[in-house]
Amino acid sequence: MSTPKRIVNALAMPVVTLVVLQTLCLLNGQSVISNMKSFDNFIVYTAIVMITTMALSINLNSGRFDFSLGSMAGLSCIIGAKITYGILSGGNGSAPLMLCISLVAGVILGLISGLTYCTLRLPPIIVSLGVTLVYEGIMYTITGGKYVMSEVQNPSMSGLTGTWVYAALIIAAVLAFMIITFDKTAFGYDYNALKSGQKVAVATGINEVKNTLICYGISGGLMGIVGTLNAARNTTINGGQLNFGSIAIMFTAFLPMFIAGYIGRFTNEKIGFLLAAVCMSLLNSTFAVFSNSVNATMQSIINAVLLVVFLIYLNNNDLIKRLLKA
Amino acid sequence: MNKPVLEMKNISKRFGSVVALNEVDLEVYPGEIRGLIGENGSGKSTISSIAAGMQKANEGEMFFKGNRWEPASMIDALNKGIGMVVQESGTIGGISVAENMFLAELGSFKNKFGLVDKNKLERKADEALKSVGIAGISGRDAMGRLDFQDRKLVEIAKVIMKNPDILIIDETSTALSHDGRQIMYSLIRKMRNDGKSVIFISHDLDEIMEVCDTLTVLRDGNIIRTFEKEEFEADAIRSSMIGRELKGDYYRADTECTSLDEVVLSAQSLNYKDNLKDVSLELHRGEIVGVGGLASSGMHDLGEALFGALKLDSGHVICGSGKEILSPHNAMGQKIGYVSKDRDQKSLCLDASIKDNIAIAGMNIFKNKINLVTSSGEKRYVKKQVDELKIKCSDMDQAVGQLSGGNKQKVVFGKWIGCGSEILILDCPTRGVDIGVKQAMYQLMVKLKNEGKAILMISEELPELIGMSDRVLIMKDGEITREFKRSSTLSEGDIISYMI
Amino acid sequence: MNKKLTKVIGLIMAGAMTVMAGCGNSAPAAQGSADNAASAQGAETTTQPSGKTKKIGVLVADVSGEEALGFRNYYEKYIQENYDVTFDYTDALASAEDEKAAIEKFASKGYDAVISLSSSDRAQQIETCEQYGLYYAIASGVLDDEQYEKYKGYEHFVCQIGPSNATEFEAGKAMGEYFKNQGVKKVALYGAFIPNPMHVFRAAGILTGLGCTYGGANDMEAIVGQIFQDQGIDLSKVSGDVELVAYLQGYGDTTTDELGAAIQKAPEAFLSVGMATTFFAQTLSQENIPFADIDSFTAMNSQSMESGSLKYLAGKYSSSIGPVFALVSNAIDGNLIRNDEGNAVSLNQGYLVATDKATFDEYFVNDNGDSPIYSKETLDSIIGSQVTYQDVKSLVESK
Amino acid sequence: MTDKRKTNIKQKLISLLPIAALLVLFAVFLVVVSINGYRLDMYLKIVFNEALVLAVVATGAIFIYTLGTFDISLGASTLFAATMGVMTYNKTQSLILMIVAIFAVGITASLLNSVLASVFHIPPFVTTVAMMSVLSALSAQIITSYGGALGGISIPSEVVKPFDNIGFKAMLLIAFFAICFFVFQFTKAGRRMKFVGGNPICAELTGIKASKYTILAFVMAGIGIGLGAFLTLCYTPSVTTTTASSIGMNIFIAIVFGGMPISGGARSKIYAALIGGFSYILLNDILEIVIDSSAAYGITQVISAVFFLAVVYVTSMNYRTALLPR
Repeated sequence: MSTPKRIVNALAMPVVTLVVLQTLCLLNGQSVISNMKSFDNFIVYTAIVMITTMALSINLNSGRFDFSLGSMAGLSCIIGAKITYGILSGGNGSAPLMLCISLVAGVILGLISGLTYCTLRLPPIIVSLGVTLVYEGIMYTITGGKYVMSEVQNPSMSGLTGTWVYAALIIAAVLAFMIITFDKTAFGYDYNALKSGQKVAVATGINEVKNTLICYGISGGLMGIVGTLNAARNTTINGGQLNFGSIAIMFTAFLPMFIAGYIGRFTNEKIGFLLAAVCMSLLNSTFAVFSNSVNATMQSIINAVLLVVFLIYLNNNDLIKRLLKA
Repeated sequence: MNKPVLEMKNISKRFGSVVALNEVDLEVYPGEIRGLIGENGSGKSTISSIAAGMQKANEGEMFFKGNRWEPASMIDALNKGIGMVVQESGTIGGISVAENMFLAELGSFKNKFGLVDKNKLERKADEALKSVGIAGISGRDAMGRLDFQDRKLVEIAKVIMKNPDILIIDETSTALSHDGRQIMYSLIRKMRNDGKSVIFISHDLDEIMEVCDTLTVLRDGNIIRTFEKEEFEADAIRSSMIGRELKGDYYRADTECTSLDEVVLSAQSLNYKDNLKDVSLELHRGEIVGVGGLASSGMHDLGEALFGALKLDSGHVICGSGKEILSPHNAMGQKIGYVSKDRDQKSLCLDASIKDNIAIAGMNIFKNKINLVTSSGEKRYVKKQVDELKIKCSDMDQAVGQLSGGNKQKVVFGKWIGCGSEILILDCPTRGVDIGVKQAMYQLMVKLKNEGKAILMISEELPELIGMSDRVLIMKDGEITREFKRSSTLSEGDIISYMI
Repeated sequence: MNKKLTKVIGLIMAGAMTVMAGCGNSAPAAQGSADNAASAQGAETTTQPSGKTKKIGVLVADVSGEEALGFRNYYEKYIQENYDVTFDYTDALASAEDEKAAIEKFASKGYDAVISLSSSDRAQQIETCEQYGLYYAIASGVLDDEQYEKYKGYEHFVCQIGPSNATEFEAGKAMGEYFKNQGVKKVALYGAFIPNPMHVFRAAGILTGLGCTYGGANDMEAIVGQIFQDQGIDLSKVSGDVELVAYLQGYGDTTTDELGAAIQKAPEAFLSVGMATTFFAQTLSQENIPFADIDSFTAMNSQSMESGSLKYLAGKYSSSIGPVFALVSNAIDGNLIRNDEGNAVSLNQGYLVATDKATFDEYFVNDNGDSPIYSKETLDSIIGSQVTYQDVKSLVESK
Repeated sequence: MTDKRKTNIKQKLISLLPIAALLVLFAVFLVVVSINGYRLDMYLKIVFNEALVLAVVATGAIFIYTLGTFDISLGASTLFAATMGVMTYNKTQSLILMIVAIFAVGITASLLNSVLASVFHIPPFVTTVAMMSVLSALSAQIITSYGGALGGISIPSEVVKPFDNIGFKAMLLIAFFAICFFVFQFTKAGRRMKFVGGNPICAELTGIKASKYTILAFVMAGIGIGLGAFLTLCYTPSVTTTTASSIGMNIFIAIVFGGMPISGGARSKIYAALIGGFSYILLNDILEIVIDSSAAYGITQVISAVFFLAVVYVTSMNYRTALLPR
């Protein structure tokens, strides 16, 4: 496939999404993104979706199902919020400090999760069930099951998501980090080798445990960022998510992950994540436009239906292509 | 001779309670091509993979060029002078050829920013491929796009480019065509000429006798005997491999082409992608039809197609009753059994017990009056197969994954014979099976033929095709190019030219 | 094998560590309550009416809301210190099954009574308590009339004391009127957890107070009925002088975006039927949008009032659940008070409104620390074997 | 040979471990309850009621897990079935029709999953994610629309009162378990499902139609859902939006706790859900009694998760590989 054709193919998805949704909104007399405020929201949400999807994909691509993403996001940003508040009491620089601490906490939580997996050598899905419960439990214990509010309600935090600039910087930084780490470093090459040929790669001498730990660490760190962004956006963190209350966040990442997989056929997979997140964020902005007529129930039904429809298209598209080729 | 380049002393290796190697000593000298031969599970792959750093011995010590030899991994061993081309695929499909060749050592391609220099990587790979004499493959290519033979060649290049002192080749030639083999043989000769050593592992006695200077026979984790070139003699080697004289016939005793008239299965103009082109054949009651060719000839697809497991582009598979076979479900209904070449992936459920694996196809036979599957009926049914086929196991609840290759294959046979299959499609039935079991399989096939069953045997080994078949069909590029009738004068030389 | 052993030991150690960590974490809490107990003993050594410590289970669905926290503090800190009683709070109960299981556990632990702040299935709660002989009282919200009629004769159903639905409606209406009189033209409305009845009545009240009609109707019954039907408020059905520019409800993934969308429509005030401080105070004060809420007098709301973003608060004080305790306590001691018809007590509590810091502080400070509105002295007047329905009624209605 | 036999005996012993865990937990439970002077008879009843619905739905779900896939919509399906049951009763005043409706809806919802999966070639897991959102959203819509001021919908408690006794429920549980056991152990279908889970390719080449058994498995799960929904209604005759919400993920825990690998296949055990479900509930109740503080819900969850991982670790001791499992 030629480069221009690739670009066209890669951009097709977000462009079509934009056109369809914009048309819908115009019929309602509005625009998907009508002013600066909604643009800010759009970029922030894009960042959240993109990073969550990346965190999910890192392990899922290697066949490791991780239910603990949501609990890592929650716990890491609660730790970040508590420590930051302890140091700055909500003063200037709270947001960047919290972002850093949550990131580090996320990495550590990810590493613990990965270490548990590598030590127990149980199927990752089972380990992640246990880890999720543990992290939720710790979260509950720290917060007493309450919303964390005063720690994250300060001008610095609301500044973080109050403008598109920081979210855009975060997107750029994460994207650059992911592309460099997974496409350019020896770790990334080893990751790809392990992903498609675990047995051979291990026999040849790639250190699987080390590679896996790094994956979990990165995934956790990304969720730390997501947690902070969500905390700033929602102005609260829910500390009382016992009994798998935290896993919902990963389900929202499925649709963008499949979209990213599709776009990734034509371009770098990580760019695919960004473009998929843009699609999801456009949809989200549209929901905001229609918030008076489309309630949360409808939204979740629409999301679910889109997921199924897209997968039907994706899987049967392959089938059709295969039939045509023959 | 001079000092050995590799000394292995008192090497023991256990997998759980299974002793794979029992205090084995092995010495390899410079300029020597050493063959390792033995039945499955004899320990030949284990000992060579220990030398190559793929796994660690429980006991014993090794010396390489006079120094203690403790490789950390395969790549470590390779960099220090011992490289191995492994039996199963040693390459990864999802990444490029260059990445495969430098797997686990991409750290050495870092540029000044600490990132992997892709151009340098691909350049190095291209150079290495060229120097080994492999044309038509570039380091940039996606490994997944290459066929099996090219993958194997990449693997060989990967080892050779490190210029190892000892090259270990484990069961590789079966994957290679004539050309591929020539590349490999010339590399082996070059190694010898350079004063380096080769450890060559193969099931193919003829090949190993031709290639090697010395030949070490292993059995049950022990070294039985080492033959020098002048002592090479097929029967002696065989009997030391199995630890007894082979009694009775190896292949079929008769040389007549015999079968009944009744056609039990016919293929009519089968087309499937590029792999099957207008293939037609007939299989008769009491007949063994052999299908030979290169791995890529389409013959393996033919096996699946006859069993209804492929969605054909056109053509029909009709069985004796006149019914068309459209799915494996249909095929089973018509008493057809299929033994896949890819035994572990396609013919067995490794986690499941011997009992489960054999019983799964025969439930209609041992079910009770009200259609229920009872444990007693099942046990009786399975025990019969285990006894008749002499499957070696602790009990029938043992997981199939724990069995040796030969016994696994017996389980597959038991599954299909037990349920009363009248037609057996056997794809490489003796692949990875040791001589003792092989002989038993051949005798079983003769017995089945005499009972009036029809067998279609697909094989990459010409001797067994010639030795067993009433008719041999040769395939090339998806077409049947020639048919040979059974005769005492039929030789490999007659056939090979139609394959390549 | 040895390796496996090491791992098992490691696991056990890890388990032990968690337990220890857990203890470490709960230790300060335990210490705290010990302190409390000590100070309680110091302050109060006289009143120990019956020998046995009363055990009361509290059903809660919300463990994090401002109001819920206030209630909890009052019971666990104040009442527990001053009376010989222990309160056992449940975890956040998610469903009717959870409520029933919790009651059964209270029963098998030999508890005396259950006070309910959880409303998944109140009928079920009453029936279960009746079955196990536990006294039962409702401290937040009230049964709807039909249910009250059905259960009022149950022997163990002690009382329900709280704002009636009509009171909820009036509270909303007062808020609406306040803003209408301020000359506000464009407002946004947060319906909290509609179709939670409490929130529906408040929302209907706000609409009425703003002088709006809903689907052409302007009386409580009709508006409430339609809101239940619509599962929320349909902006297209609202008409009146004051424009309702945005409406949102619930709290979830999309709330932040909905709030953003609402803010973009530049409302002059953001009216909420509950929980606004918890969820939106930060954003609203950032955007300089004044807001109003029906909540309770707590520190968090005090901050918002001080910063000037919270303009109007209709609230319950945290000690408003004091009389419920008093009645339950009496019932346990054998004085089961019934109303004039001989049924379970059902009393209405009103809201206090603060529109400036001074008023707010008056209620807030009054209800905090050592002298809550329902202080020990006040409660003691309705605790005892001689207390009658009239005593309780007049006290509750006076506050 | 004797060594192999030893290994086999050891394996058998380890496979009995989940049962041992259940017995130990039960003993500890008895001790803990009596030490605290709580009423044992009532507490036993509570445990039974708590574990019952979980065990029933999870036992039905074993068939799905056996096939090597999993379903996270089971909690939502149970909610939806119960919702439709209540609606039916309130429309028709007929207990029979209500029961018919519950089972019909349970089976249909479950079937829809399998049909989407097998007709459109979507991984069953993804369809269940979508199904979960749709069913819970639909139920919420129905419950809040009709529940109005009560916040939930209900049938008169007299209707199901006769069924709310341990004897009847235990009978239903035993009957359902017996049916499942029978199908699993004594029919060709049961055997084939295990085989499909163990190696789907080999199963296909043994003439087993995987799609047929996928559908059958989901039907069995559907029956479990129906029964679970009915039992939920017997316990509390009302349905709120959160009814059955806790069982969704606990099914995973129950099945794994009961000693079955999450990947299904040959080592699937029909009794895993029953054992695991009761063990898990006992464990949680023990911890709840021992750590008797309402601030401790987080800690309780952490300990129970660690215990869960430890038991699963020991049970799967025999199946370690050099590679990290996926």
